[in-house]
Amino acid sequence: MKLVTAVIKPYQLDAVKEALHALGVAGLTVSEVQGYGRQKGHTEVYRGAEYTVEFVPKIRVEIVTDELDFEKVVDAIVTAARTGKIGDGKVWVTSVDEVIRVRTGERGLDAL
Amino acid sequence: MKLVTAVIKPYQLDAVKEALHALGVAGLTVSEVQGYGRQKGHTEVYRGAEYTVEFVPKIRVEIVTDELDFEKVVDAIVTAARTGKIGDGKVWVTSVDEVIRVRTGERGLDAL
Amino acid sequence: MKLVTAVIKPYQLDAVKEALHALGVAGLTVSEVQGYGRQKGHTEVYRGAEYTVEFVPKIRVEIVTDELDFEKVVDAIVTAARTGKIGDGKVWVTSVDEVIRVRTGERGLDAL
Amino acid sequence: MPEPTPFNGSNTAWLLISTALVLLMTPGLALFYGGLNRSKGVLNMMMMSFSSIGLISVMWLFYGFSMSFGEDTAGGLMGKLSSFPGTKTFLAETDLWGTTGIPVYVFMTFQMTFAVITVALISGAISDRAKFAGWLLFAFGWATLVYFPVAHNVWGGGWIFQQFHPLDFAGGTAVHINAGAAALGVALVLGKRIGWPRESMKPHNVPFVALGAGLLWFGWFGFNAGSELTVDGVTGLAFINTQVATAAAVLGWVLVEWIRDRKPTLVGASSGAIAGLVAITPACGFIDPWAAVLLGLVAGVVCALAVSLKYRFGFDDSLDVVGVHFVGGWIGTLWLGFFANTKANSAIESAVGAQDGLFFGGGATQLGRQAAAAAIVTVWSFVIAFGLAWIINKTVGFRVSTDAEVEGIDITEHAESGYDLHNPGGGGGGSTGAFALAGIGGSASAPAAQAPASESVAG
Amino acid sequence: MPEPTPFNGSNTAWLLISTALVLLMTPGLALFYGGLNRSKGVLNMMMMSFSSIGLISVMWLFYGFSMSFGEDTAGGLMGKLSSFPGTKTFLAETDLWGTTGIPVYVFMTFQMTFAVITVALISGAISDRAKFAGWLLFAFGWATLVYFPVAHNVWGGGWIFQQFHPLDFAGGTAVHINAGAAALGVALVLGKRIGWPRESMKPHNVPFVALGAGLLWFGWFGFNAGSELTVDGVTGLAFINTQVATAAAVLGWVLVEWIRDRKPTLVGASSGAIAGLVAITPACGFIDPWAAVLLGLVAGVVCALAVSLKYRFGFDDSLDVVGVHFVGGWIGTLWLGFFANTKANSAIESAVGAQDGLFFGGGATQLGRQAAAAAIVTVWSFVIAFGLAWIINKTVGFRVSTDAEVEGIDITEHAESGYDLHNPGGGGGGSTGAFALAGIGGSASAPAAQAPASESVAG
Amino acid sequence: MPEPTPFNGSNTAWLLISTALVLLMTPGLALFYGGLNRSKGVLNMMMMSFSSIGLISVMWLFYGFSMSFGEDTAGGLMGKLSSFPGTKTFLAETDLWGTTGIPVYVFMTFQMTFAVITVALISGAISDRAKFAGWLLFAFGWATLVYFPVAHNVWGGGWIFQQFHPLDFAGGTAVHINAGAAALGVALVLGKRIGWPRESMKPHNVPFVALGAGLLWFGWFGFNAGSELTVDGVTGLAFINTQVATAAAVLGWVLVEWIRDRKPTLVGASSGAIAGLVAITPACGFIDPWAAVLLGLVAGVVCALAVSLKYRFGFDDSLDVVGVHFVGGWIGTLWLGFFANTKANSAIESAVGAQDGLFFGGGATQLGRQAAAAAIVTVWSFVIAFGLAWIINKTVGFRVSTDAEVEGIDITEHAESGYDLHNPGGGGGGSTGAFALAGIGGSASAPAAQAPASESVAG
Ligand SMILES: Nc1ncnc2c1ncn2[C@@H]1O[C@H](COP(=O)(O)OP(=O)(O)O)[C@@H](O)[C@H]1O
Ligand SMILES: Nc1ncnc2c1ncn2[C@@H]1O[C@H](COP(=O)(O)OP(=O)(O)O)[C@@H](O)[C@H]1O
Ligand SMILES: Nc1ncnc2c1ncn2[C@@H]1O[C@H](COP(=O)(O)OP(=O)(O)O)[C@@H](O)[C@H]1O
Repeated sequence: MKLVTAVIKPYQLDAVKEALHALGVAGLTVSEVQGYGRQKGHTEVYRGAEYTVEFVPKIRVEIVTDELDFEKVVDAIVTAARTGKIGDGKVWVTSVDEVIRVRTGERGLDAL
Repeated sequence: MKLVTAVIKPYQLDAVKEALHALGVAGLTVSEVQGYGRQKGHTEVYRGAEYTVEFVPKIRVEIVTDELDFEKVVDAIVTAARTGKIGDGKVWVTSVDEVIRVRTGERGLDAL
Repeated sequence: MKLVTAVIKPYQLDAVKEALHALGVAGLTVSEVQGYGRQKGHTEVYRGAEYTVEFVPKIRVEIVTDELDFEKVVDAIVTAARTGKIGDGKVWVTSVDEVIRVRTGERGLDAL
Repeated sequence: MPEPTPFNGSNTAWLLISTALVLLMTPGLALFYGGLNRSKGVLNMMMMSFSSIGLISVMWLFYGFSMSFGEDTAGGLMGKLSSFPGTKTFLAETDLWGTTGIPVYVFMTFQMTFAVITVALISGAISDRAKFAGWLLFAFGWATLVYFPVAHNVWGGGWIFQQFHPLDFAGGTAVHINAGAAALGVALVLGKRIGWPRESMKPHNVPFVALGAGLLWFGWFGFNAGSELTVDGVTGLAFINTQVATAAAVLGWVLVEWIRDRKPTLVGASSGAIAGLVAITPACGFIDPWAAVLLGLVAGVVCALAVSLKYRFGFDDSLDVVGVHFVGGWIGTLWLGFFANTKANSAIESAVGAQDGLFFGGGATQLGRQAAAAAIVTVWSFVIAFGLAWIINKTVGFRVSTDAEVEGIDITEHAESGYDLHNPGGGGGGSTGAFALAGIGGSASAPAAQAPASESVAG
Repeated sequence: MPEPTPFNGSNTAWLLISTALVLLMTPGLALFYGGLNRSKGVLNMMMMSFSSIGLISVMWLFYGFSMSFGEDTAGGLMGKLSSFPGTKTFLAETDLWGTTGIPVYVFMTFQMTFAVITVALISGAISDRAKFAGWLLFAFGWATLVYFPVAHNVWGGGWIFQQFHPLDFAGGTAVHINAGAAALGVALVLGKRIGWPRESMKPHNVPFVALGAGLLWFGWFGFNAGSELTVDGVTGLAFINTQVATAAAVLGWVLVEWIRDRKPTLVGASSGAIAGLVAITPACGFIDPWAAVLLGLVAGVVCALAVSLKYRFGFDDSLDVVGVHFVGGWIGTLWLGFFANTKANSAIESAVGAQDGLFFGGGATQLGRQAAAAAIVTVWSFVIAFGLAWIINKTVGFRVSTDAEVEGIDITEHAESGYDLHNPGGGGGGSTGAFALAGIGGSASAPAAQAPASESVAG
Repeated sequence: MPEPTPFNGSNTAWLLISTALVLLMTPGLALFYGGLNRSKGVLNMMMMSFSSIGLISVMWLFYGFSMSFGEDTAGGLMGKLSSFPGTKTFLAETDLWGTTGIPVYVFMTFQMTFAVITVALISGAISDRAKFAGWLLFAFGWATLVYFPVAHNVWGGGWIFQQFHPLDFAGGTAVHINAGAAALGVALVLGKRIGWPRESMKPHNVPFVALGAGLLWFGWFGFNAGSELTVDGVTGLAFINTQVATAAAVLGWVLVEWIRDRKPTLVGASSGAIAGLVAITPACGFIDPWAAVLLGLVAGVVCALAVSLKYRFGFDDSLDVVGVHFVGGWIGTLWLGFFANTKANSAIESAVGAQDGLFFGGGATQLGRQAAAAAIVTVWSFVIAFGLAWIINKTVGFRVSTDAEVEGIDITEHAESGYDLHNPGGGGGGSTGAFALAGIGGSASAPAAQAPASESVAG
């Protein structure tokens, strides 16, 4: 089993969700994060003082999926999340030893 | 070492915490996430327009634990988090290469 | 490739960011979490009732880095995040199978 | 009603602005209660106040005012409905209220705002669990069966007034004891919130609590000093007493917290202000400023202790309507039995037919009368409130389902939620949070769907 | 102007406080609009209101008041600029307004606050996408070309007044229809927000919406009852009508939601209040209370339905200025054609030269006049607003870039963001969120850099 | 004091409402300051304002009013304590203030609210780091040793008044310069916040800042126009000047931001409003409207620049009390030396014994007097504030520990936190955040523990 983690631009989430839906991905978990990288933040002023905000709001999407599909999932995300501008984000994949559905206790693929 | 990640219903967190406490789990880290899956969100209205909110608030619990105990941890979580209703969540387990306690620099089991 | 995850005290984030910058880490992702462990929370009162707040605000830092550098990254974080007081946090390392830069589709080291 | 006197411009101007001030108190209360509540029920909490403004105002125009201030009927238990029919217009030169020189409509609106907030006060006891339809039924019934007649009995020259000549300058008995007793009744019927008292149910927005208290304080000057109806020395007395008693009550409440909890809180300071305002309400025009300071101090201290009673007795008076309004109302009402002073305000004897308090040589008579009137109102309000709530609960249902309560009443009863500033400050960095930017607040439905593309000149 | 009458203290006191009340309405509106808006544009929304206060007040002093209330010129289309030059001082005993006994400056300031809020009202239609510089230009131009002259035509005894003798007690035509028509024009020019109507653009802070509505309601008493200028029976009538019509409108709007959406909302209750206040504005001093209740109910129901029109026709009137102010203004204006009643207020005939409404034996004459006046103002305002916006957009530019709109207008136009309480309650636990504690809200620049270490006695 | 005149209804009504308006300013200030502050100290910030209301009001009743407005003593440095003992009652027909026809208690309460807010203003300089006990001691000491006597010197006919006949209509010297100088003193003693100025310490809730500014603006009409005490032409002048000067100041401040930072901000607009209100305060009843506009513009521009001084000199005047109140107060005070105009208000000469300003043929005399009076108050206030703070810090301690400051003063000093709307909008989706739903805001203690199960009729 694999865990696909994607850090994307907030505005792209809708597109990514659609793409995964099309792939038949049953579920996913998202959370808010702040990114730091090539994409620079912005500047704010407060009574004459300037502040540079280095962190950029991003959305982290996590999907547990099986060995075979994960490449499809990755491609779907990368395509849907791409705007071509700096800051589009990263996707990384890690191995999952086991996954359980709390409601039923089912394990492995049945839990997805 | 293993990392047990659980996405559960917010209201179940207390129960899960108690269960883990009983197991002697020394620490854990929680964060807020939004889930998407079989459980549907809800509908809101604003001046005659209806909005379907697909994402459901969930809590993510992360516990780093050792090879041997992790099954106990998983079972404790699954039992405590279960309400039997759709949306109870998922638990997944990944392998951890190394863990360090910042304060002391201790590594491995001593770091937990 | 490795994923280094660190749970640290919020006030130490600046120091950690500097340290990683010095190491030439190109990017990272942070998120807000609540920690539970040896460090106890605090107490609040509301109209005569006392509430013990067990969870402590922490920052989670995630860095995807390559096999070779990750030890340096870990050390840098541990050193920068340390205050010597209980609650300094944990750092753990997991293996990453693949990483992709959304904007370009580059994979592996080039994606960082 | 007494014979008419000529129209008086400054009295009228003062009562007009006082009316606006009292009207503002209900949104202020909504904010105060809303902030004290958990975030998942803030809208329902505020909605109960806003709906009172809507419902009670209309009821008042059509029959409430007549029931409260019409000519005696039913042995003084209420006023004649035919006295001021809402369909008739009162704009003649001679349509002035008593000897004040104020148009009837101005007095009618002033009193309207009192009816509105008294009902709204009750809602604080039943946060996060009351069906909105149930609340509206309750508001309608309680106002009709309790507030309107009680106001007649205390202020409209009704039975209680004739029997006991109680002193109640601006509503210690008619408003606060009345609402507090009702709050207890309905809270008992609805029962405790799930998880109470084990779980933390802390205020979700303390600045709102403080701002709400500030707006209430501001509006209360209209409530108290306005109740003199005319502009004169007593108006000034009522005004300064309101200010100093409230200030002292803030100190009193904070002091208790400091000693008991080792920490003075802003919620405490705000609550102390309300306690002081409540306690001075019946007394503001009848006692000396130094006695007002003392009263405020006592009210602040006692109410700070009283709000813990609900834990001892195990009733979930969620936002402490009983501990603050019921207890504070009683303190102020009895205080007059000790400190009422005809030298400060001769109307005590001339208009109300009451007497000096115990400490001013009047003996215990007035104290007894105050207690009697307050006790009658307490029972009257509690019994009917409890009965009404019980019937509503057994019929249309008054309490929401457990699932609804866990998910949050704002979503389940009102299909909306208080805030959508998800992760404001996006990492303290100031930009709005990722989720908000992601616009995943759901996607619009039908109305949107049927919307054809419109030409945008700018696009 | 009519011959002067002696200074009147209570009239002046009443108009002074009424002026303060109306001034408060604009910050109240800023809060109402700000709360209805998405969090990423709340500051821009509020900034449009605050800038109106700044800009319009100064314009009013120097030439706006003269254009609106100066002697007829240009055939009554506007007032003479030389009538009240801002550089001249009007403090003589005799510098009183008409027969009110009120100093000119007091009346001037009272009317100033009307001009301010009328302009601010428009901003609700163009949230999240208007360049701030464009807004200022628009405000300047529209006030000069539309509001000032229209006010003269409706209230200053100008051409429309002479032609149609329309009844507009406090501004249904001059303020709400006027602002609503302008809102439609500028919204059409600016086009839709990105993602509208597909995406959810729900209010980000509903308690703000409710508090804003509460402050508006409070201030509106000055707006409506103050418009009588003097203190008398009609002032009381205008006051009670404002209260009961608004209350009824709350019920009306909530009722529609309950039936249509099965859920009554706080945003609905707040919007209903505004709809009621808008509708009663032109009528408050000219109809009976029972007719006011009816008017409020109708306005609440109709406006609740009208706000969906934008989806059908596909124009993004973001915060429903058209659905509430334009529609509500028309309802109240026409209502007078049916319910205006000289028995309630003889000034209808004596001062305005208007007639009883259809239901009071006056025939359809007044109804026609009301419609004519409202129609002229609608066209006048819409055409100029559309033209002005179009020119501004083609020249300096009125709409922000797509990237800026996506990132959020607060950041891109104002370099600030509404909130930095990232994860308040840190896990419900109360401490401030990790990011806020981390102080990663950016690091200060230059000014900080050049700061030498200061000695701290405490340090 | 002058011989009594008969009671005056409209003057009294106006001063009563003005008093309520000024009282509202302190909660407004709490919101303004609270919003400007970081979220982890918002409650402490507001608590400092609310505690001033509580503490100073009571002090004022018992001896403050006598010290400020009692008969001269100590060579005019203060008033006799025996003049208006708090235990005596002043309700006789003849207990009117001077020639105003206003009851003593009304004037006493009006001035009470001035004392309250002046003390509260200081708190903005020491956010996030002052022990609450230390603050209370400071408030008590500074009010007694500085505000009360200074008010006597400037308004109570005391020594400074006799020496210099300074013009200060509503408190440029007595309130704003006074509070600003004290703020500098206490800020120097307490030292900088940890991380200042390197770290971002941006406002945590800008809508609160704007709303606070709006409430202050509203209340300020009572502060300024109320200071005429009576209702007449000058009241109207003070009112319009307050409005137009403030409006111009908003434009001025925003203009500076636009040019310097290329971005106009809402915090800037709000700050500009305060700067304008401060500057017009001493001048509002003594200059012409066009001069008021000019004054506002200047104040807006200068204060916008002045708030950067703290970075240059390295003192942490956290919320810019010095940059806005001290600087703005001086501007308005000196402005009178140039623009004071007896034609606008003859009282300048008749009542104050002052002269026309430089530009009105009065020469430099008045300018010198204004400067002298302001300078004396500056030194008086700064020296005592610095000394008091220093002593408090060395004895009971005035600054919190470093750990406490890092964790957040709300938690450590008040055991509460501003917000518990953790992740409001749950992913923009509207439901309350997961943590809030999880109810992990801690579990209740003792009181809860001892609570027996109560019967719930509904359960
Ligand atoms: N090494 C890394 N580890 C974890 N997250 C990273 C890393 N590098 C970048 N990110 C995340 O990816 C986001 C986009 O990266 P950035 O360098 O800004 O643009 P791009 O990926 O297009 O070059 C960052 O905001 C951050 O959240
Ligand atoms: N494939 C997945 N990857 C990551 N998280 C998932 C996945 N499927 C479900 N989840 C998470 O689990 C939660 C519950 O899943 P859901 O399908 O709604 O109910 P159930 O698990 O009872 O069938 C979701 O809200 C989501 O947060
Ligand atoms: N087993 C664990 N799994 C995941 N996170 C943990 C674990 N133990 C501790 N943590 C995190 O580390 C933080 C610090 O741990 P704590 O025991 O309080 O202090 P220390 O690490 O200095 O002993 C906790 O707040 C929690 O977020």
